[in-house]
This record gives sequence, structure tokens and C-alpha cells, in this order.
Amino acid sequence: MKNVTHSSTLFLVFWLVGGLLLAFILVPLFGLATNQTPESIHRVMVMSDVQKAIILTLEAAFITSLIAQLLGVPLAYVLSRARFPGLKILEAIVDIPLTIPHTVVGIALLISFGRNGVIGAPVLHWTGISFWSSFAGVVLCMLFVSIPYTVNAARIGFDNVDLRIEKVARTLGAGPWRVFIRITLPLVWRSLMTGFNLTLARSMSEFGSIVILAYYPETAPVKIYDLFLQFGLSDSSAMSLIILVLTLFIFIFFRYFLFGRNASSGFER
Amino acid sequence: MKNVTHSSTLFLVFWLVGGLLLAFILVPLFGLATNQTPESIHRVMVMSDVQKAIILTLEAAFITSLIAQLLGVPLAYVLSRARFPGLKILEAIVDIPLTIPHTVVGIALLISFGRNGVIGAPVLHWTGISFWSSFAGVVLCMLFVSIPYTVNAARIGFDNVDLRIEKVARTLGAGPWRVFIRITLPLVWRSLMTGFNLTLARSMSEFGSIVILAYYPETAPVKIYDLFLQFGLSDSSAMSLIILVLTLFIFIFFRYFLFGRNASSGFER
Amino acid sequence: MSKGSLVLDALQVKLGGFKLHDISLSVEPGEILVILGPNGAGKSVLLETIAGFHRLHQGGIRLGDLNLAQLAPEQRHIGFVFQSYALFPHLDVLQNIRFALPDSERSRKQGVDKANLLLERFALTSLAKRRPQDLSGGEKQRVALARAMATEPSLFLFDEPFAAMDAQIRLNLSEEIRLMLKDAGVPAIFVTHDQLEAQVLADRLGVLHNGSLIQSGNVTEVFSRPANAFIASFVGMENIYEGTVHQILPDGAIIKTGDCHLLIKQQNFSFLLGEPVNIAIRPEDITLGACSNSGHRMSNEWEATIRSVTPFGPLHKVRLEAGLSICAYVFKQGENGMNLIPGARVKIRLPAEFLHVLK
Amino acid sequence: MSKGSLVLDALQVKLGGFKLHDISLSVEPGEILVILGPNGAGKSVLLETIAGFHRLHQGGIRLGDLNLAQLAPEQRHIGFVFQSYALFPHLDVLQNIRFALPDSERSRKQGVDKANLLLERFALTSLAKRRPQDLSGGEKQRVALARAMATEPSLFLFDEPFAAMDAQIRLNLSEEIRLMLKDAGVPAIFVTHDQLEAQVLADRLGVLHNGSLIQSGNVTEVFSRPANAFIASFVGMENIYEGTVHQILPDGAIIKTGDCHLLIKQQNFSFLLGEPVNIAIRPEDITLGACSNSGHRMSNEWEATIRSVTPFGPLHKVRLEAGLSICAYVFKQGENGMNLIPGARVKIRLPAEFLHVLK
Repeated sequence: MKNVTHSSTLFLVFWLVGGLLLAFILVPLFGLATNQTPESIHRVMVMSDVQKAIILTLEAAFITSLIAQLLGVPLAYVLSRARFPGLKILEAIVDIPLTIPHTVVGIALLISFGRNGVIGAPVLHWTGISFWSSFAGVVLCMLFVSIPYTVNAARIGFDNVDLRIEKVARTLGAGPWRVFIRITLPLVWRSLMTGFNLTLARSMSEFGSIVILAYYPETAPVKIYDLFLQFGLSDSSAMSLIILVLTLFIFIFFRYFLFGRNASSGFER
Repeated sequence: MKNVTHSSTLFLVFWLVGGLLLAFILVPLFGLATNQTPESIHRVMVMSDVQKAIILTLEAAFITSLIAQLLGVPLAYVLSRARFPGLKILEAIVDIPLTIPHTVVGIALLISFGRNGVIGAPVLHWTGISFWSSFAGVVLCMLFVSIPYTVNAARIGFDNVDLRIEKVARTLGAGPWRVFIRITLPLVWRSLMTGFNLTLARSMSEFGSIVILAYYPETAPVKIYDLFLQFGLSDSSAMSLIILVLTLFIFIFFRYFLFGRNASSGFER
Repeated sequence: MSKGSLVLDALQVKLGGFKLHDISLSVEPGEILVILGPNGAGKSVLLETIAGFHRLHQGGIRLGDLNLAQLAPEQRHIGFVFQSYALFPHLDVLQNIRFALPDSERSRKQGVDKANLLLERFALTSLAKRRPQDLSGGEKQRVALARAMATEPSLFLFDEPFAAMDAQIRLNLSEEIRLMLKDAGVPAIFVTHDQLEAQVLADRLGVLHNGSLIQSGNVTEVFSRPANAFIASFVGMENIYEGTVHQILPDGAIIKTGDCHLLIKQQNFSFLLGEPVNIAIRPEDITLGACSNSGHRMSNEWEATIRSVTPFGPLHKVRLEAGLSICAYVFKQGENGMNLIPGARVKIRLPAEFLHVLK
Repeated sequence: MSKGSLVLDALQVKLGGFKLHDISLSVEPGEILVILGPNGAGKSVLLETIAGFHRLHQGGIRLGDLNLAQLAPEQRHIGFVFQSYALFPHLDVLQNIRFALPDSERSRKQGVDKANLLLERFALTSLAKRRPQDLSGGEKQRVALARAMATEPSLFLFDEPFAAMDAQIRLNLSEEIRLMLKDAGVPAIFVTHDQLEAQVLADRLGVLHNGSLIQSGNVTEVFSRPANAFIASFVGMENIYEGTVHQILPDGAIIKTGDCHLLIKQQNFSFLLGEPVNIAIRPEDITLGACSNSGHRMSNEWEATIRSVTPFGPLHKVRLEAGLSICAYVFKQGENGMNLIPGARVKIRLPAEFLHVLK
């Protein structure tokens, strides 16, 4: 108990309401788990296209999270340190992907990054890389929808660094790069990992934009949809359970084992 | 400038990288805007099923955000004030919907809340409400995927309330309910609005779970997908632009006009 | 306002890893008890327990005829003034005060009159529409006091309200609080880690350390006869020496410390011959004078060499070497014809009545 | 270590809405300049400007022959000790110190030796593997100083390093810093809002207010002859009265305040007959004595009535009423046969040489 005697009706009512909400989150997950037979899970697990979809999703999400760090951390740092009129606008731009419906993201990416897009066409011409129905397209979708998580988590980390620590490092003879790498980065490491985990989770969960820009090669969420359309609930729910266990495992792994408590909430307390 | 002279190569490089990332977010949006003709926008805008989809989405997202506040704020309050072993687990459960792929959410909800589901069947029997292909189903999907935003935003607000302010209110003769309503709620109002806005945005953007549990009645993201499958980019991209403008308008409205700066970032600074 | 006294009876609280051990004390109406202790001693826990925010593990709390332990915080009628005052930031000054009025009065003429009277009494009338963030430290304090008074409390508790303020302002506000409390005529407890604040406010003083009340008494008693070396050093007794009891006299003793023999006058001298003790004296109790040859050892007079003289607020702090390392305070004016420069020789006297033997 | 003096020449800085106005000062090698000022006066901005974190709007900064204004912070060789010390929390004590070694030394034997010497000199050898969060306040200070010394700075800047510490500890740490700086023999600036700290540390004192240096001089000068009423009250001159110049004498003046005429001894008395002035005296400069009839008005002696006596650290603060409301300090011992209880009559003397006339 945190210092207040909590025996009032208020806490009783609030716990009841809160418990209802927690049940609402847990019931569908248990329902999914109890709806399967070991046989159906085994049957789905050995399907080569299911395996391929899962591996593809993990690869793409991991690569996305790395790219997001590379591009997002520098942006988070300048947003945290710079003060100028217009800063608020840049901050708002970073949050835009959170607010756009996923299919709109898919359409917008298709227009700009498709074979005839203003970016897609020259990229295809000069590098041979196509974003339409390709691994690169999957990563593109994942990156677009998950970049706010990387930037905002890093931003929180940078905002919480005592500026005096960076300043004292400068007076001790270290230039800006050395200060950033030796002092600032280690201090925000946990925030960066939080961002990495959130970005990974968001990337793995994306469906709406990928289904438009890159239905094939199928990611796990797309494959589940595919199985659902073709065979109804049986195979798709078995694969859903596999993916659920996998994502929860990654989630718990990051949150508790790899980076300490709270690392994955994204809302540092 | 925030106290440090920022003329170093580090800031130059970081601004370049950051600019690239901002461009990556903005280019597809501008691409979407410039790809349309006024005629195509007009044609889509007057389509009655497009209008219906947009209104349905706004209604469902708004109702979802209200339900999320009603259920999520009490949970956030007890999570913020109570201290007991297992608290971390409850916190983790709240974040689970962030990590599950959207189609998995759809499958899981369909199993539990479908016509034969452990919850769906009795609800249908006693109230006549079906979650399968219905407005209620849309709200259900939106609620599941967006509840973490409501709870976490409210949680940040409650965590930042000085406990001494609640305590002093008690010593001044106010019971727990009066303290919560007259003191605590007004102090976290902005955080609750932040949560409301994030929940609204997340609800409007959802596609993957809705497309499985409630393809019909069509929400805007589903309708865009439908148009894309039937007619390719022309009508779907016009509708995408309409939705983009609408969501950005709501986003900006909340962020700057209704609730003050930063209200929509969800990461309070 | 009931005017009963506050009585804590062998109070025990367990809170996570922290414990309050068997706290017993009583405070009379109109009396100010100051609880002095370092950070982490349990001062806030003690106050919050009295106010009803922690469950008692054992013991009792009574206020007059009331058994407080059975009541919720909102039923205890306690005026609790928190660190930094904890004003409601979303309400203006008048609304802060009106929040504290009883339900029966709040929206009626009686309540309006009472609020206005309080505004007037605490010179807040012109600030009635201001928000707390636009008030100075002193104004905030007046709002916090007026708000607490609105409930007509039977007990006042203060949890280091000055923690965030400058030294100068603190002292003025302490005096203001003291006057108001004397006027209210209810028991009051004030906790602080600042010995100066404690001195200014206290009728009686208790020292809290690791959850235990290790000494209580009047201010002079605690400051000049601390019960142990921890309290001695916490209340600024800079001169503490280890020694042994060399001889026991009818009204005191002689203590040997290093090469020195110190004469002690102390009633109820409770140590044994040869027992190791600490011996302490406050810097301001040491007398310095120009050198002469009249001193003799058994009156605790020596010649000493000045090592350093540093300004110390209105005083000078003089460090001396005389077998023992000694710290003394003198006024700035070079009184008594002394030449206070490092290296100079002066006569010092450690008056036997101010030397104090402790564990 | 170059041993040049620091010279600020009409320095101006604009920072958001805040400005530093025309700051000119110089600090000699081995000298400690304390900048005293309230929160928000611009003390930190001034130090950070010298260290290179803010752009100069106008004016210059030189250290010996170097024009500092052209250099990046890492090229200025300044030992900057920040509030709460700003140790690197992810590095242990040794790593904190090694971070400060020049690139050329860091990974070589020379660097190892130097780090070890610093550990030894600051009594940190046994703490080398500790993280900052496991250190006490005094240990943190030693690490911060050792780390700053590792760069062999040509200038030391201190930004209220004691802000978060208890009063007792502060004074010990101030003395430690003073010794180290005297030993290093480079110029040093120490900013604080605490007048006691300023007294202990300063060779010279500057008072900063709203971005302007409004007085500078040696400690005694500023504390007993403040330039205006703001400084007077900030340095604890509790007795400040408004009056007018009544008569000008060869070596001073007579000031009329209320019904009293006060004799002032002041060289270079620069006010005009009839001009409104403030007149101030420090509480510790007022002499109290037993009542007799020998006093007469023109030697600034009166009888006064004691209103209150409150303990004030090692002193008692006595408030008196004698036409003027006067505050004086006395030692605890009821010296000079006085009877210090409220209502008693005592003789007070305001020595003409300690009365100070200001704007």
C-alpha cells in the first residue's frame, strides 16, 4: 500500500471495474488458447509457408527496429536538445503515423514507393529494389507505422539526462561526439531498448498497410488472414495461438529478463 | 537553443538524419495529396457508402474512447496508488494488446465474442446483441487494441499527482470520493484528454482485427481496402486522402486547440 | 475546537522495511512539540500515522477523549501543513479555503462569511482570486494556515513546510507560525531536520532517529545535554571527545581525555570510575580571553594556539589547539583585547557547568 | 597549468528573456571570487558563459593570454564543479577520473599513474570501484574535485555544489574546497545564494541581482557596507531604517529616523542635507548592557524594552523596542548582568562606526 489507507468504497469499486477490464483483455487470449487441439497446432506448425511467414516477420521487424534506431535516435536527440520556434511542429510530425488508419498508410506508401511512385520508381531504376510485394515493402510499412515509438522512447531518455552531466563532460575536454557516445548513449540505453522493443512489437503486429503494399511475401499477420479467408477459424486460430505465444515471449523477455522491469511499457514511470 | 552551443558536426549530422526521417513521414502524405484530382475526390465524397463508413468510424471510435475512459481510468488509478506483489503483472497485462498482431486480435475476439463464443453466445442469447459483423463488434475490436493508451495516459497523470495534495484534502474533511472528483480528476484532466485522443486515433486507425470480426458494417479503413481490391488505387486513394485530412484535423484539434500543447503525444514531457 | 491534549501510547508502525518503534509522547493544548531528526528518521511517517494514513501495528493515539486510531483521516480534524504546503493548484486562494469548510457551511452565507474572515485574518483578501503558482512562499504559507484553520482543527501537524525556502525567509515564517499556534491553543507537532528551526519553534523537543524517539525534553536540555554522541553532533556540538572517568566528585567528576583532565559539574553523575565516555561542549560555551598566568588546570583553563579563524554568520569560528582540538565561537569584534590571528596564543576556559558527559 | 588571471570585460549575454548586463570583473591566480545572489539572478548563466555554453552578445573573456570566447568548452581547460557534482552515474570513481585525462594519456602508463595519484591525493583509493550513487556527499565532492584536477584546469568554477546538503556538512566541505583552491593557485569563482558559505569561502565577493553585478569588494566591506537596501537585507542586515540626513559632520552625519537622531561615522559621506536615505546596522554589531544612566542620545545609546528573545543557533536573537524596532544578537550566557526577559529594560548602543548609510 502506498501510504493511504485503501479500505474505502472507492477502491472497492475501482478494483471491480479494473478487474473487469483486465478480464476483457485476458479472456480472448485464454479463449484462443483453449480452442485448439495439439494436433491442429502441430499440423499448422509444420506447414512450410507458415514457418516462412513467421521467419519473415521476425526478420523484417528486427531490421525495421534497427533502421528505426539509426534514424530515430539522432532525431530524438536534436528534438530533445534544440529550442527553436517550430519545434512543436516537428514533434507533431513524428506522431502522425500513430494517427493514420493503417490502410491509408498502405495506399500512401503504395503511391510514393510503388513501381511508379516518386521514390519507388527511381529506387527501382537505380538499385533494382522494388517495394511492391517485396521484403523491402514489408520493412517500409513496418518502419512507417512504428517510427514514433522509437523516437518518443529515445526522446524521453534524452529529456531525462541531466544536462549538467553533458556539460561537465565537455569541460573535461571531451568533444560533442565523445560526450554523446561515452556519456549520453550509456545513460539512455534503457530507453533505447524500450523503444526497440515497442518498435519490434508494433512492426510484428502490422497488417493493414502491409496487406496493401506487400501482400506477398506473406508476413505472419497476413498469413493468418489468408488462412482465415481460405479455411475459416481452424488453421488461422492455431497459427494465431503460435504467434500470440511468440510475441508474448518476446514481450516478456524484453520486459523482465533482458532490460529490467518496465523496459517495454514505453511510458517510463 | 537549450544552453549548449550547437554548432558542432554532431548536430549537423543529426539534423540531416533527422530531416531524412521527417521527410520519410511527410513524403507519402504529400504524395497521396498530389495524386488526386478534385473530381475524383468529389466523386468519392458523395458516395453514400463512403459517407456511411466515415460516420460509422467516427461514432464507433468516439464511443470506444468513452468506454475506455470509464473502464480504464479506475484501473489506472488503482495501479498508480496500490502497492502489492503482482502489480507488475497487472501492468504487463494492460500492455499486452500493444504487442499482439492485429489479425490475431481479430481471431481471438471472434472465438470468444463470436456467435458461439464463450461470451458472444450468452450475450446474443440474453440481449440480442451480436458482435459478429456488427457495430458492437467494431467497438469491441477498437476497445481491445486501444485500451493501453487510455490506461497508460491516465496512469502517467495519476503518478504525477503529488500524493500530499490528496492527503491534505483528506485531512481537510473530504472523503475518498470527494477527493477523487474535486481534486484528483481536475489535476489529471489533461492526461485523460491525451488518453482520449490517443484512443480515438488508435480506434479510427484499426483495420486488422475489424476486417476479421466485423468486415461489415464497413468502417473507413475497411472501405478503403474494399475500394482498393475492387477498383485499384483511384477511388481508394481519394478516400484515403479524405480520411487522412479528417484524422489530421482531429489530431491537430486535440493537440493544439482543445487541450493545449503536447496533449496528444501520450509521452508527457 | 476541542482542546484536549494529544497522547501517543507506545505507537508502532511497520511500513515496507521501515518501522516506528514504541513512540510515546504527549502534547498539551497550546504546546509546540518539535520532532528533530535527519532525513529518513521517520518524521513524516509519524505525522502521517497521527493523521490516519498508516495503519497502526500496535499502540494508541488519543486526542482529548477521542480515540483517533478508529477514525478515517477526514474525521480526525487535524490541520496538516505539508512540505511546500500542498495547495490545490487548480483552485484559487478562496477556493482552496472554501474546500476546507464543512459540507453544511460550504454553500451557505455562514461559509462565505467564515471564508472572508479567514482571508482577512491572514491578510489574503487581495489575493483571493490568485492561483497558488502566483504566490510567494510566505503567501502560500498563509493560505495553507488559513485553509487548515477553516476546519477548526483540534491538532496541528507541520511536515517541514520550509524545506524549499531560503534561510532568511524560513526564520520569519517560523515566527509567524509560532504566533498563530499560540493563538489557536491546540496541541501542535512540527517536524524538521533543521536545528535552528527547532530552536525557534519548540516548547519541547524530541529527537527521532531510525524510527525511535531517542531523547525528548526542553530545548536547552537537548541542546546542552544530548543523550548520546549522535544527538550531540546532530545539534551542532562540535567539540566531542572520548575519555575515561578519572575521579568521581560529589557534584561531578574528573574526566581524562588525552593528556587533559577536565572537571565536570553534573548532578546525578551515573558513570563508573574508569568507564569510557564521550565528553562534549558547545562552541559558544567556550570562553576565550587574553593570555595571563592566572589560569590553572583544574578550572579547565589553558593556553591554546589559534589554528584558524573563519567568519561564521554573525560570529567567527575559531579553531584552537591545546592538546585537544577545540572549536569556539566569538563575536566579530576582537573583544577582551585578544589578537585573533592564526598562531596567536589565547587563554581558553571550558566552564565545568557546560561540559557534558554522554555515552 | 597556466597561471593567468581571468578577466571578464563588459560581458553581455541574452538568453530567452534573461540578460546579463555588462559584467566586468577579474580574478587573480589563487584568488577565490564568490558571486552571491538570489535564485534567478543569473549566477549559473554567468558561469556557463565563462565555460563556453552560451554565446556572448558583447564583451570579452580572457584567461591569461588566451581569448576564451573563441574556444569550444572542451578547449577552455576549466574545472567546472556543478550543483550536486554531476558525476557520471554509469562510471565508477576511477572511470570518472580517467574520463577527464587528455586523450594522449588516457590509455597509457602515464595516465594510470596520474589517476592513481589523484585517487590517493583525494583519499579515494579505496572507493575507486564504487559508483557515484554509493558515495556520500563528501565523497562525491572529492571525486568531482579529483576529476576536475585531472584536466589540470587553469580556472575553477563552482555552481552551488552544496545545494542539496545539510548545513553542518556544507561548512566542512567549504573549508575543504578552500584549501584545495589555495593549493592549486588558479583563479576560482564560486556562486551561491548562501551568505554563510560566501563568508567562509570568499577572498572577494560580488553580488549579482537581475543579471547585474551590483556590488563587489571584500567580504567585510559588502557585509557591513552594502551598497543598497536589497543587498543589505540579502546579507542579513536585519536593522534597516528609512530616514533623512539631518546634519552633515566632518567625518559623518546625523540621520533622523522617526524620533531618533543617529550619529554616523562614515568617510566620504556622499549624501545631501535632507536627502532620504536608508540606514542599516548588523544585529551582531549592537551592544546590549545593563541599564545605567550614563548613556546619552548623541552616542546612540538608549534604554530599550525587550519584546522577545528567541534562540538562534549559538546565539539569542533579541527584539527590542526603542522608538525603532531593533534586532540584536547576544551570546546565550546572560552576560554583563543583563536580565534578558520580555518586558525588561536594557541599555543598547548602536556604535556610530557600524551604522551604515545607503540608498
